[in-house]
Amino acid sequence: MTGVGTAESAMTALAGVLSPSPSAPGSASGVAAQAAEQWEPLLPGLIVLLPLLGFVLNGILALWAAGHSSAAVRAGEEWNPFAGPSRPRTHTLPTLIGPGVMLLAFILALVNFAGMPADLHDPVIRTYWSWIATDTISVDAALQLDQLSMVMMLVVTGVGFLIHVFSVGYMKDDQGYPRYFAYLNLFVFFMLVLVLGSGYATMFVGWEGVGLCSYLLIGYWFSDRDKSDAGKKAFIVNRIGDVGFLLAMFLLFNNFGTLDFGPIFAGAEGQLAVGGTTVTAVTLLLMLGAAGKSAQVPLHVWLPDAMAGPTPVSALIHAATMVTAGVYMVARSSVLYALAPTSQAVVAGIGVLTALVAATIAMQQYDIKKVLAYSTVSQLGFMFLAAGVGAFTAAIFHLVTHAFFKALLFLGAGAVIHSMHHAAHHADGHLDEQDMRNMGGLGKFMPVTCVVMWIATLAIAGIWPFAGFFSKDEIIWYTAAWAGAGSNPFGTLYTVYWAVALATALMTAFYMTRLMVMTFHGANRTGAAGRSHIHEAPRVMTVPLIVLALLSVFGGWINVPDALQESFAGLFGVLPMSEWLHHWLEPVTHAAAQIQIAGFGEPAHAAPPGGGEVAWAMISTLAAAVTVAVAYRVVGTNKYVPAARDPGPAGVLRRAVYNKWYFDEVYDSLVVRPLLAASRWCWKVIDTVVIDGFVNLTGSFARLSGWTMSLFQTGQVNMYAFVLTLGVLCVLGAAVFLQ
Amino acid sequence: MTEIVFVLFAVVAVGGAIGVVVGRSPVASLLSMIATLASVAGIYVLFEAHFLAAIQVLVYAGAIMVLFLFVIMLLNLGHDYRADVKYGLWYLLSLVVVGLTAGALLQGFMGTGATGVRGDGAAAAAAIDAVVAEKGVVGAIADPLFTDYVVAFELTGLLLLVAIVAAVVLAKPRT
Amino acid sequence: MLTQALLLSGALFVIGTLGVMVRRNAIIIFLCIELQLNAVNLAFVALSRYTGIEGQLFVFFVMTVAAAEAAVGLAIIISIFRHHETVNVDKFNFLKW
Amino acid sequence: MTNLLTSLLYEDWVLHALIWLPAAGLTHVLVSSADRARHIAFAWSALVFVLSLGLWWSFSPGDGGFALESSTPWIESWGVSYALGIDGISIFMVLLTTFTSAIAILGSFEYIKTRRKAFYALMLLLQMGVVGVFLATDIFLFYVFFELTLVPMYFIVGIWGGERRIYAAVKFFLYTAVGSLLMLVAILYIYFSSGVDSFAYEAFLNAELTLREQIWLFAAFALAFGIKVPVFPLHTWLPDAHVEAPTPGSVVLAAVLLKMGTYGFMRFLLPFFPGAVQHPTVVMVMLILGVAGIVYAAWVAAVQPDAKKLVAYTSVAHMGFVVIGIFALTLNGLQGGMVVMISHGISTGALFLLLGMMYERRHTRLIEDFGGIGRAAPLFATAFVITALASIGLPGTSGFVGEFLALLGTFETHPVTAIVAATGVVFAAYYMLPMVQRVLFNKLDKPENRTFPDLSRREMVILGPLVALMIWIGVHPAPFLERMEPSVQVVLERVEGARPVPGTAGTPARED
Repeated sequence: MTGVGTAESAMTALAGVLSPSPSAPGSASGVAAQAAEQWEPLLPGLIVLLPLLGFVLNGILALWAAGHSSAAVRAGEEWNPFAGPSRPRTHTLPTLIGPGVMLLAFILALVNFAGMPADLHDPVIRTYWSWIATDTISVDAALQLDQLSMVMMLVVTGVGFLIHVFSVGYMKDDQGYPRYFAYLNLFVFFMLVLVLGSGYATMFVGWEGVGLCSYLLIGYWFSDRDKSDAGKKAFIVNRIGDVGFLLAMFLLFNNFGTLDFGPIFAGAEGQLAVGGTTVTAVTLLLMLGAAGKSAQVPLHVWLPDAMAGPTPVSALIHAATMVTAGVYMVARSSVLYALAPTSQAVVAGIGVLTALVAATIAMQQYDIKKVLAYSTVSQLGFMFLAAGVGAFTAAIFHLVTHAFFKALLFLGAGAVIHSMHHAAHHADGHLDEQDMRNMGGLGKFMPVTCVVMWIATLAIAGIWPFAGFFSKDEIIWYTAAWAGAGSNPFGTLYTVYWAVALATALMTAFYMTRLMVMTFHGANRTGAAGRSHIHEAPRVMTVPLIVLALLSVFGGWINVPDALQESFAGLFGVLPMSEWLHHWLEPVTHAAAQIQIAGFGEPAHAAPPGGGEVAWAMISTLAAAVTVAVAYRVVGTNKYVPAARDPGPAGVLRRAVYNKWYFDEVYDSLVVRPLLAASRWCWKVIDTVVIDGFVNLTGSFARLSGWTMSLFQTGQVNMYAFVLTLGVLCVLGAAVFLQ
Repeated sequence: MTEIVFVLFAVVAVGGAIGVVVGRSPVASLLSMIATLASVAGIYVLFEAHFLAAIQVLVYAGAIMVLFLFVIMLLNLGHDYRADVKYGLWYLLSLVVVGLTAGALLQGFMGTGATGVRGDGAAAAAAIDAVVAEKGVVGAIADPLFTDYVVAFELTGLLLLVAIVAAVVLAKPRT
Repeated sequence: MLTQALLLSGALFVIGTLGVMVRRNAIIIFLCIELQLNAVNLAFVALSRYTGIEGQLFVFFVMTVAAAEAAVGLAIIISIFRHHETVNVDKFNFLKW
Repeated sequence: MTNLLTSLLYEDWVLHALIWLPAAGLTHVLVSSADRARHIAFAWSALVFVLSLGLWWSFSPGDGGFALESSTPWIESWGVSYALGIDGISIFMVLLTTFTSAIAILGSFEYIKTRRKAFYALMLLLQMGVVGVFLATDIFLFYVFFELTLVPMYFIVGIWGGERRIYAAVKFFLYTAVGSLLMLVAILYIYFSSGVDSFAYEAFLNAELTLREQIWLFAAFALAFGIKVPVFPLHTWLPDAHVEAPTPGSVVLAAVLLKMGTYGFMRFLLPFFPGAVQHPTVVMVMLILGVAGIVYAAWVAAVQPDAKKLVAYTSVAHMGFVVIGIFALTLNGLQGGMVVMISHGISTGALFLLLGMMYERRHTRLIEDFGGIGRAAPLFATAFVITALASIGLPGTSGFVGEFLALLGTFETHPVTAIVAATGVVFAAYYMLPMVQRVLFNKLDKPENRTFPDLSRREMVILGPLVALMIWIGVHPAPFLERMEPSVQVVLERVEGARPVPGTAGTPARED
């Protein structure tokens, strides 16, 4: 009967998805609501539901396939994840379903994007069912479509689709193939819930859901202790951030009585004082959540470890989408952040510090994925810097371009690792397939991969006209502009941020070039035995790479600043879409911008020391180009030896950087070990000795008194009579003398 | 006259009781016991409980004590007085406890005594005498026994039956 | 005369008690218990003059129980004697924990 | 559905049937053969569960008072009656009881090998007692059932338990008895001192008590229920009882026996002593104990080598959320507490079943004896992971809805408490994930784990409904929330003294 109830509610939910009930978007202005009514999004629920469907189907297949492989395990076979498909039919259906649902979702998203009117001022909300509702709180299972969620949806489904396709090739030999696609589809489902949720509570569902998928996918090869450790670490660190998110929700609820975006953002300016304690607390707590999810200092430690997952997972989750959820959330809460200048300064500070720390670490790593992981952390720092200085569009812009080129870098690295893996199989002795010291000169063997990765490198380094140039330049410029704004109380601080960001951008160029050179150029260090097995990736992997490479080249053109439009950067006016993203996101961000201008004054357009926007754009792209060139020379002349023979970095500073500034060690000795010790102490001392000691003491007391009494039970009648009489005497005496 | 008789009986009873406790052999104790029982029966008569007095002599002093005597003889018990009495500290302690109990009883009886008894002594005595006069000595007891207390009476009968069976089972040698 | 009878009853009772405490011979202990019962009987009879015939009825019941007790008790003593050749209660203290 | 039920006069007999059918089943089990005992017991408990399901449709929240009320004098001279009733709080507890009892009996088919008749008879007796606790609207009757549950559980732990079963059983019995005896004293005090001549629930609501009396009586009741919950630091009986109890015992213990404590909080403690409950010190003490339970139990759970003990400690942590939710005295907090109770019953019950399955297969409960089970038994691993995630409150599972509401409600009135309690979310991951990892993940390096059989069909039947419920409540909790809301509101308003309880003339506390 319970099953019937569940089925019933599932049916309701399904029916709701297919024919959603439109509801009035928040309590905002009625005029805009009319505009929103004119546009009817096409099956937004289905976009979310498709990946879930994929998860269910792939999940069933995965259990079926796992049943077979577990039978083999029980029969005593050694488990080898790369043993190849024991039963190819477990591969066919997931290959169709996994990328298939993504393609459908992406097409639906594109259709909706095409149909979305540019002047849509209020988000379109589709309510499916009432999720958590009591007398005082009402949280609906509702999706919200607006310009921001549209951008995110396109990135998630688009890049997600490409990575799914790439995975078909990358995971070909894996026995858990259906399970992999089930997890991946589930991840996309939760990510879409995250970006489409119409309130903080709905967002939180996606927020924790993607954390779960991240946990499952990092520990995908769960037989490996290190990998499942990494998954666990990611989940726990993420949960620390989630506590911040939760508390922020509670605070918001206490102030607004709702968790929906509409009423909160509409009422924020009226109800919360600028720079007030509440809004500062809310935004800082949200930032804690964002720091956990987006791997910002000091909660960044999980992301490098997360590289334990399959490389396409790193591309999708730990580069393109999930880790940028924090940026999305800050951008979504732009109104709140604009009301809290202190929080903004903190967000920007954390961002710039993260960018710097991660960039330094990236310069001294040998694991190709670790370099990319720290690069991701660093780029996320840039995004937070942007969000922190109020350039929310710039943050989203960088998020988008970063999704393109970092996904490309990871997938390229995946292609390299895939190839190196085959080499490692045939190499003499152990060969770490991810260590760049074992690579070198791979460009000869993998030309396509080499070229597309160079494109991504130039993009991330900020070389014109690649995507990263526009987005990173915008962040740096906005930092300077707000630093120079008339009444910004943190003006000096912002200037420092600007300088550090600039330096970090150059470091980015350096470490990425180092990665490219160590991997693709110079002499090969793989060893003769393995070398012959290095080959270019199959087409199913290279095609997504090429698509992403195109996006990395042209992706930046969607938001060429007006000031640069007529200069070299806008191809002297040829690029048609000047500040398109900026205008597109205007309905979402303008409220925050208004508040910020009211507080700080207009941003100083000529503020960066030494000249205007065009000048600095030229300076930065030139500097980046010079850095790339220098790095190419310097690193190229370095003599690297294969990892097995390399003693590791020398010198205190190098070692500190190589060991990631000892963050893990510090946490281990300051948090993990004390916590475990305290836990053990609680158990062994408080529980066992103090509480149980007391409990057992009362028991012992009863036993002791019983034992004492039993001494009289000698079995001798005389003694019994004596004791009996003694008792009689007591009673009698009491009766007689105490009357 | 009654007082003198009472004192006589009392002296014999206490003496017999002491004889039971200090008797050198079981048979001596038993004989002292019979003396006590007989004098207590005498005191029953003083309290107009003629039927009980008869029972006391017939059943108690007669049947039960003879049973004891049979057992003593059957087992051919002892002439080992030294081993039979616990002298020394234990004796002293027992005396103290018993003395204290006696003191408490004395205090209780002297303090409240007959006045502590609820009910009108003379009226109750008169009522008993009237019933005895009407139904006879046996009838006075038998009447309530077979009416108000018949359940208890029957249960007592059952108890005796069980006791008889138990005695047979226990005393029967295992073959 | 009631007070005197009660005093006598008390005296018989404590003497019986003392006997139970200091004697080792099971049969004498038994006799002392009978003595205690008799002391109580005496109190019952004496009080029945003041409260009604029920006191005498109780004496009747006590006697019956005493008879039953004597029968079973003596049987037990015989049984024990058969196994242990003694009626010394110090020797059979096996009914303890 | 409702029409069908009405035509059966369902509402007239269902509550009595729920109590007495297990007793009938008990008799049936006792006269049957040992081999058939388990099937008979399951049939009876399943019948009871199916009958209880009708409550879902027949019960309408109404004004939050008792529905389906009936009362027959029992001991008239004391004013004791056999009075039953159900409201939005107890309906879920009853359904949880009938459901988990049936599941637990089904889950014990392979586990219990000895004295099967006695075992199943005791399980049915336990079910009868627990249902009685939740249905009784007469304090005396409630107390009888409350104590009745002790006896079967004592024997279940003491006879079919592990090595230290006697210690655990005695500890369980004495701990609980201490509390409930004090509660008995308190009940009698109210009965005698306040001049009520009846043990009826309404009569006790109307008892006039000074604030001072209320606080003392509160302490006695809170001790009794607090031990049952268990509230830190009265929890040490629970890990021992759980570790030693056989699987079905653990399931019922976790799923429903603990709920008797929090149910008592809501049903008796709050409405009877509104003055004491609103006393800031009293509230503070309860909140601190709740929070301490959350954090402390999570810490201790994290370092347990025995998986079952670990899960036992997580129960303490979960019940801490219920306690703070209740004593936050907000609607969201109370409703959240209710949902945590339901959710904990399902997810922890499922965890104990899973651990029982592990024990049946490997005859060990030590985490270190496992590892890599996910390779050998994927279905088992899937069920385990979903259950563990529900237990740590991942959104989309039942655990989240409850914890979210409880924390939200607590934050409304006691932000600091809520902040500390929210760290329990992290610590939940801190204790659960390592366990999951060390059991299911890592290398399959022990040969005896290679042959770890996957779920049998019976086990899938057991776990399937549990997993489905976890997700249903997580995704669509509205049917639960709306049914409990009016009754929770009544409790809350009684505490706030704003409105008398329906059908009674409520009396707010007299001040000293």
